[in-house]
Amino acid sequence: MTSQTGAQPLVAITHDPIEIAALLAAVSHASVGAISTFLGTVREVNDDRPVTGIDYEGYEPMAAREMQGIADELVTEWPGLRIAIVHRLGTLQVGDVSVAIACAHARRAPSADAMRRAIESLKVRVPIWKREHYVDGEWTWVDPTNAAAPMKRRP
Amino acid sequence: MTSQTGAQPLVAITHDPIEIAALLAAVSHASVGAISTFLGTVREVNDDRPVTGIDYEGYEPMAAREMQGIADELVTEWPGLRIAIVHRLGTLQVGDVSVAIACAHARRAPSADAMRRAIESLKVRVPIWKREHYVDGEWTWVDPTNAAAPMKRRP
Amino acid sequence: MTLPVLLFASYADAFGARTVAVPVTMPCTVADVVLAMRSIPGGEKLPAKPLVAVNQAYAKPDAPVHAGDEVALIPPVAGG
Amino acid sequence: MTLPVLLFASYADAFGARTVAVPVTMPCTVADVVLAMRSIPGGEKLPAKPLVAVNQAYAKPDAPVHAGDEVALIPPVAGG
Repeated sequence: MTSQTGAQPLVAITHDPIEIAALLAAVSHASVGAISTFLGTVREVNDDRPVTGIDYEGYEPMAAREMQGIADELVTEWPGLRIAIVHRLGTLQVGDVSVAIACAHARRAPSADAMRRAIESLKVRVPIWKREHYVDGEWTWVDPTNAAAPMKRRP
Repeated sequence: MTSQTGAQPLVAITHDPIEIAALLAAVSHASVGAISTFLGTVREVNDDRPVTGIDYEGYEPMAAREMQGIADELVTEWPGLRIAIVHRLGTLQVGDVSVAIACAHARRAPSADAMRRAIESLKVRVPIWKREHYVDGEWTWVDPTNAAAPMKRRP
Repeated sequence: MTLPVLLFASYADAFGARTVAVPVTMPCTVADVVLAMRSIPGGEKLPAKPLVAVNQAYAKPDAPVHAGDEVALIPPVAGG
Repeated sequence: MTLPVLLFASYADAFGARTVAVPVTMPCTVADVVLAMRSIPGGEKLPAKPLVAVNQAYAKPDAPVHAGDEVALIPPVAGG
């Protein structure tokens, strides 16, 4: 479906730091005029609470399948699109990159639109969860469907 | 106006290869949750003509001012935005990066929207020109306002 | 028979396990599996309509479940 | 007096120079400068309404031009 020429398509779950250069290399090609990328990073504050780190957990084989599904759907919508998606799992610190997406196309509009669609789709369908740790020692499994009243526990 | 904390804002014209890592470093910060980037690259074909390379020329001081103006306007629209814009001039080969933009924000929507606006604004107001060289030896100053009938000359 | 169901994140915390053995009568549906899980300690913490995956793909409540299927309960996702 | 006007890209090719000395009478406007350039060899290749920058900022046709201003003709831009 994706049939990218040149470098292999890169859709993966990793437990190691994400190498942006590897994503760019995977989508680069002489036919490409625009590469839009998205990086998700761990920030120091969420919902006004200082965050010390995040544990990312995934249903790994299904997460990889859903990510590949997103990639295939976007390539079907924008022929010629070259896409890479890598999500990191494990314990991340503030500033670490949790997810990286690169979308390359001959023209900038498909490149940017596909990048945006990829991250939005990833956030609603890829089975990955994050537990935020706060400076006061509490932690929470983040529930985007219930942001006003997150499940909060003490360890 | 931009008042980015941490690394210095990075808005520049360069004649050297663009280092993506430098842009990411310039916009990274503990407050950042999303970094959207755009890379423009020289592609092998434009308007169905095989391209061998592009000469980029700029009115350098005004180009730098316009780029800074774009950055300032976007930071005004999205407070907390951290932005880097670097455009390369000189002779570029197929695959080379001509322009790189990085937009970092606490949240992904402002990050992605600002990135898109930055490249669209750059393309309409920053005084930079490109001369495409074709395999048949002809070359053209690209005129996006007159795409159907570009000025074509023999050297 | 008992069907092993995979648990993650807040659901694994609720049941105190990464996998729970759910008593079901075959043939059954996704909804039957969820209903049976409500009688297991921790099941009272499940939401009204938890997402379920069968063989690593999202499955609707009326989807069939067969012996040998890989069944997982999917908490609200929060990747990215 | 003569006003030096900066040229770039296709306009530099049209005039065969990176700068052209344009005869003008002060005080004058951007439109006056453009009009004077049409009488210089190469000026016939200018479009009907070329963009002009004064002191590195876009300027409208009725904007004033003073001695010592940095004036440039801006061909259709094609960055990115």
